[in-house]
Amino acid sequence: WAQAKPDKVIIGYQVIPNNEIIAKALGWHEKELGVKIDWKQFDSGRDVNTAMAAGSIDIALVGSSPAAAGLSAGVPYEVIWLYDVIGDNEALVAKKGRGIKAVKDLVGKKVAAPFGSTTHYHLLVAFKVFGVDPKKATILDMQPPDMLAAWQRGDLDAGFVWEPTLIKMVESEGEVILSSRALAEKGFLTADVAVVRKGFAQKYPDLVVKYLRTLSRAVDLYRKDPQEAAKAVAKEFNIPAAEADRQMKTLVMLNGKEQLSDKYLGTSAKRGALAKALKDTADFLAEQKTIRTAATLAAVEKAVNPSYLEKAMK
Amino acid sequence: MVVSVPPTRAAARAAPKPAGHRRPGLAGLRPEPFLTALTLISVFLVWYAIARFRVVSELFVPHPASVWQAFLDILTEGYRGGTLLHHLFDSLYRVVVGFLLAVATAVPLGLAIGYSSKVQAIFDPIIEFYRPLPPLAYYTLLVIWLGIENESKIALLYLAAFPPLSVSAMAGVRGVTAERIQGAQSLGASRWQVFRYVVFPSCLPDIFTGMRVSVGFTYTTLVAAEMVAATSGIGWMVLDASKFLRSDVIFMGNIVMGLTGLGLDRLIRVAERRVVPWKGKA
Amino acid sequence: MVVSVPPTRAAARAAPKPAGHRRPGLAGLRPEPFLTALTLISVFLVWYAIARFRVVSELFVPHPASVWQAFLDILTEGYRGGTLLHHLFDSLYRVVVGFLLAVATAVPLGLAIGYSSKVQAIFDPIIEFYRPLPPLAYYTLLVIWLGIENESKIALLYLAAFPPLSVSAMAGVRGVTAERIQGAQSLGASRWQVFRYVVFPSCLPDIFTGMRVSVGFTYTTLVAAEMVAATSGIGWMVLDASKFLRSDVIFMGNIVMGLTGLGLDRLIRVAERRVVPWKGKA
Amino acid sequence: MGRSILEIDEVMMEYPSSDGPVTALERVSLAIGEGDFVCLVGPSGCGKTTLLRIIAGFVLPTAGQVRLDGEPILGPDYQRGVVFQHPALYPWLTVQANVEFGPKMRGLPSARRRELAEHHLRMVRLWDFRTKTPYELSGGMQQRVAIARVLANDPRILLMDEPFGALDALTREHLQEELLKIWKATGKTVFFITHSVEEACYLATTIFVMSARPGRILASIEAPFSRQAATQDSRAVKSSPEFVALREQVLRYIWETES
Amino acid sequence: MGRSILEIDEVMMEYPSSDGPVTALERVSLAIGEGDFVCLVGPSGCGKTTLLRIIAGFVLPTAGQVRLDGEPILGPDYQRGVVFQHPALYPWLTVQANVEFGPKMRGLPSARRRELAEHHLRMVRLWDFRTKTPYELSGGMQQRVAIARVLANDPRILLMDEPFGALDALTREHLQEELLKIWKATGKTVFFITHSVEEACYLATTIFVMSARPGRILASIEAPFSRQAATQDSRAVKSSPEFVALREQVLRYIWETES
Ligand SMILES: Nc1ncnc2c1ncn2[C@@H]1O[C@H](COP(=O)(O)OP(=O)(O)OP(=O)(O)O)[C@@H](O)[C@H]1O
Ligand SMILES: Nc1ncnc2c1ncn2[C@@H]1O[C@H](COP(=O)(O)OP(=O)(O)OP(=O)(O)O)[C@@H](O)[C@H]1O
Ligand SMILES: [Mg+2]
Ligand SMILES: [Mg+2]
Repeated sequence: WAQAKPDKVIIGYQVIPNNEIIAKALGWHEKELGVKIDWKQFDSGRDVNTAMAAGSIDIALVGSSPAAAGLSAGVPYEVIWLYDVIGDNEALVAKKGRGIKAVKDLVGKKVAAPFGSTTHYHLLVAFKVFGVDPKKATILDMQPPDMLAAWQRGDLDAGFVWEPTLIKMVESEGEVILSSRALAEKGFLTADVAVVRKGFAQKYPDLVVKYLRTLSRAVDLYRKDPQEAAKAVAKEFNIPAAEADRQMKTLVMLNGKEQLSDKYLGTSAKRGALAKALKDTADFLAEQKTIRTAATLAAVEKAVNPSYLEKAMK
Repeated sequence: MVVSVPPTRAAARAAPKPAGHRRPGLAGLRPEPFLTALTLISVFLVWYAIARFRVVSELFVPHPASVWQAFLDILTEGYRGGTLLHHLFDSLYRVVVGFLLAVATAVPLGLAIGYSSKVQAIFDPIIEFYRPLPPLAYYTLLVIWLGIENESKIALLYLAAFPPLSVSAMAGVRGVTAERIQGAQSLGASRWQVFRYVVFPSCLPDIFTGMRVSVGFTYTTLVAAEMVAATSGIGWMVLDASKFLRSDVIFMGNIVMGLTGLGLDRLIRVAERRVVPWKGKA
Repeated sequence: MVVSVPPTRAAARAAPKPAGHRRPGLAGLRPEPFLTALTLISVFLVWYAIARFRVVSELFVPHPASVWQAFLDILTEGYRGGTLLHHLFDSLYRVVVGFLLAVATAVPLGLAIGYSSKVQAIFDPIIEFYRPLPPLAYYTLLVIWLGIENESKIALLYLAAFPPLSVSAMAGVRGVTAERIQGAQSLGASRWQVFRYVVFPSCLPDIFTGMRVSVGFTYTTLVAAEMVAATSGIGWMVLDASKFLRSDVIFMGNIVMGLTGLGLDRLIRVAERRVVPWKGKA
Repeated sequence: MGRSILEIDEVMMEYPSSDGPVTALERVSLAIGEGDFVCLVGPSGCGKTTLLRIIAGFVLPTAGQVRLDGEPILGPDYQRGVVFQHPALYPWLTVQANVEFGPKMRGLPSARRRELAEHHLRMVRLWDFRTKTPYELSGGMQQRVAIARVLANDPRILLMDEPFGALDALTREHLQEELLKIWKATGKTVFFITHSVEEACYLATTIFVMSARPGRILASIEAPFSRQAATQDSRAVKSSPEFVALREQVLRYIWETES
Repeated sequence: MGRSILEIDEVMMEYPSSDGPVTALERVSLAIGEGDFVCLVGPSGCGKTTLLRIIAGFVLPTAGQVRLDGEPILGPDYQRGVVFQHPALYPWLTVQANVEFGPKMRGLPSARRRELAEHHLRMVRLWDFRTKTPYELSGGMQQRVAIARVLANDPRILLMDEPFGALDALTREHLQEELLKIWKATGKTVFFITHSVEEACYLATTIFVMSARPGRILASIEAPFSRQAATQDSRAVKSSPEFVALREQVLRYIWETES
């Protein structure tokens, strides 16, 4: 175990109300790690991958889709934690009155999703699962705010999107026809995972362990006192506490013990379902010709590293 | 506020009036300030009407009152960890540093390209090639090389500020009359001196035009520059607010950006009037 | 390729040589084309060396060979539903339409603003205000008003193309000498005729400079414009590829954009030489 | 002197400058009759061009007024054609198009315009250069185009600022005679700045002598020669004793100015 | 004529233009001796300015060569100072800074520059205007600044294109005398274009008469007056019968040119 401490730890986060934000809002990380933390906000997994490859950040949140793309492209990081499993906070919404009740009705319609994101992956998975040729629909690349604008004009028939845009679209003549939770149950897991830069993890493994311990504590706090957690998040994001609470309820958050199970990270001895899910995602992207080649299962299993969490949970 | 004013009051008083131009209207009042006010009021009324009669959703066009409220809130309480002035200062710092670095390099290079066909042959291909590249398309490379701190952001703004300056400086050199150059040569000026003492001042009006275009352009790149790994800056604030669909903050941020951009532009116009008083006279 | 050429061959032959300037070197060969070639080769070699010795990861600087391969693939098989030419054509269509619309409106308006303090008082606040606004900050509004088809994309490009044109035209007007205008007035030209027949042609050199800056600027906005709801276009292709870390496609797309942007710029330079042969002469 | 057409009334002109205003004209008053040929002479920098610019309507005087037919002059007008000290031709137009500029602005049909351009370009002997652009002409040629341009526009009053200054003796004499011919045939009023006293004596009906800066009118001298029958040879006129006497008289005024 | 310093050898000049090249000079040959005062006269547009520009080194002739001390001229040089037909002053510099421009370029210390500027601005009687900018001056004043600017730079050869064209008679006479004084004191070589035959006869040691376009040298006439003792009054010189005879001789050549 290396003992030296870095000047600061640089953590890349995204605006998702999960355990990391709870702990961040309460100042737990700084206290636990004992070093200065430089918080960097990212908007997309693409930028996280770039920053990771550039060695500019140490730990970051990234969606499972960009993580699969990053691992396939050889970005030097390891997956060490599941911030949240995407549940009802990402869903496919259809405009009422356009005769769309299920995925098969999307033939000939305009569907939007932010490309490269977890919802984009799930949209394509949905087409496959329900046996629809994606070429028969028009799939548009849009960021959530633009999607909402187009939605209100009536330009779109459906969109696969996350909060808070999701609720706004539902409120404006929208109807959820499929959620990520449903697809996860079918074995197509999407999640927000923690990645740590290999160089950093090797040099300061104890900091990584402490970081994960904090996150697990945040999950426990959320279970025990959701109001307290929501208040913290609300302050952090400048949104009402009720809204924070509502959004947090759509996420599935797991504590450290739970994550070490087969269904998620697994153990050093045997990797869990997350590795498989990342591999599936990578294969799927390769099939779509959006990435050149998918990482092998062995490589993905190697990159999913539960050893830090195991230490943290001891 | 937009009407051009002569350099000094004294001069204005004594300046010969160009005849046949705008004669003072009723009671000697000039109509321009009223027209400007009229424009501003119309824009505001249209906005107000849109918000009042909910032509489009509050999600996209907020009520002026909410924008004002957002302004007050963020001015005093801040937005996610920084007050408005703090965000504004961070952004202005990036813009101004990037712009000044560009002025210090693009103008000399543009002049040199216009002046020497050899320099042109060397640098023109590079500049002309990168010029049309969208910042978003190469920002990734900057992040890799310069990291996610201010360096990459300033570099992006620098690259945005560069082309208008070099193009204008180059065009300025092309427009210098042969007589001015030949006159200096016959007075013993070396090639370098001709450049320094004749070509450069002759190009100043063009350089100022380029600076005005450039500073606006730099500003428009601000949001892109603050898209990656920023936690401060007015561009970041707008972008962040759009994720939370806070249209009041978006509007407020845009107005602040518009006004500060306008302020920078005015500064350059004022500088131009002081530095190039001969414009349009010779 | 970048060196300025005289209007016609015949003229070039007969043109009086400016003395004391570049005398032909060895065997009468001019050095400029070699310098340009040297630059291009150096850039390529640096690239090659970076890729060859893996100075930075293949993730960001791909090998020239992979880029070439991506080019061939996409040229023949296409990228996600369209061939390279199809993407390129879609983008060029948007850029050119946006740019031409801007030329048709920004130039007259810029001239009018420079010419009439009343017009300036009305329009300047609006233009000056929106000029520094980042497209990304107001694109959502365009989507609301114009939808997700080409209209909003072209509108964004139009708005990007506008300011350099109007600023240059305006600066051009300010630079017209009083004698030219007074001469026309004494010959019976009305205010409008002075504008049409004297101010406008006098400003052409500035307008061309503005066009060069503007077309580059428009191009740089392409990625932003194709960020929303696009499924085609070279900007979209680059953005899409960047989401999946396809650095070969990113590089290829950037090179194609750079080259076509350069092509548009050359077109304007050629037009300038034909339209404003008197530049630098009077 | 005919009915007075131009009245310059206590005109004063100050230019602003960093070290206080410069007085270019100090209370200048004079009247010009319809059909007069007025020549203005005076030392370099005395305010001749300034006075012409005020009459042209390019600037308003700091004080005083200029009236045309009793109406104050508030701006330029095609009835007052101007030949500048330095020709301000339009480089984007050919020589012919430059000459046709005025008639075009006034909406004359193109056949008529061409006719006017041809007539006046032949008069200044530049018809062969009609397709050239101004920067392809020599200094004197440019000045001749500027003269043709104004004459082709047939203004009621001609304001000319050293129009023949850049011309060789022969071309100058030729154009002096052409100008006299036009003046006699049309009865135009001419306001003509020159630094050649001989030219002034030959062309003018009235010569005004201005003092050095700040400009004032020192003397107004009547000259008979331009009104004489055109049958007489110009060279003979200029060597006549009356002419030489007038020239000496004007020169004496100017010498006085200097001291 | 001293040792020949400038040799113009079969120089031809064609300007390109859309309708075929225009021949401005056709095989012009002449030699100028060290210390000569050469005046060039000829009709407007005959190629005088073109020849001066070739000597200045601004353009290379289409054919032929100009040699200075036996070396071909390949570019401009401060030893050949130029006064342009239209003054090309720098509007961003004050009058004084314009005059100091040449000395500054040649690295003279600032005290010396100021001295030179003061001397020459006083000579053209514009010292009071030293802080003004060129566009605040009248046409003739600008021309005088241009003359001062070149003289302050003390070139070996003076190339002057109608330098006194925009000046009134008195200022002109004053500057003619100043120029002669400088020429006599320093032994400079002067190449002087003028359209005033009288001026040419008064100033020149050799007068070259050029034909109308395409320009050729028609005649070269020696003139004695400028070499005469400066004690004599200029007005007396100009009215002497010898002077009048020379003037008539030159004029005759020019008349021949025209026909
Ligand atoms: N840049 C140019 N391009 C084309 N033709 C030109 C150019 N400069 C001069 N010329 C032509 O060359 C001829 C000689 O011109 P130049 O200026 O030498 O005459 P000049 O003797 O100085 O006349 P002036 O006494 O009127 O100044 C003219 O016919 C003119 O049209
Ligand atoms: N734009 C200006 N700004 C300031 N001062 C000026 C301006 N124009 C002229 N002057 C000053 O006004 C005075 C008169 O100038 P003007 O041009 O009328 O003289 P002029 O009699 O035409 O002389 P010239 O015979 O040399 O052309 C000069 O002292 C000059 O310095
Ligand atoms: Mg004058
Ligand atoms: Mg000439």
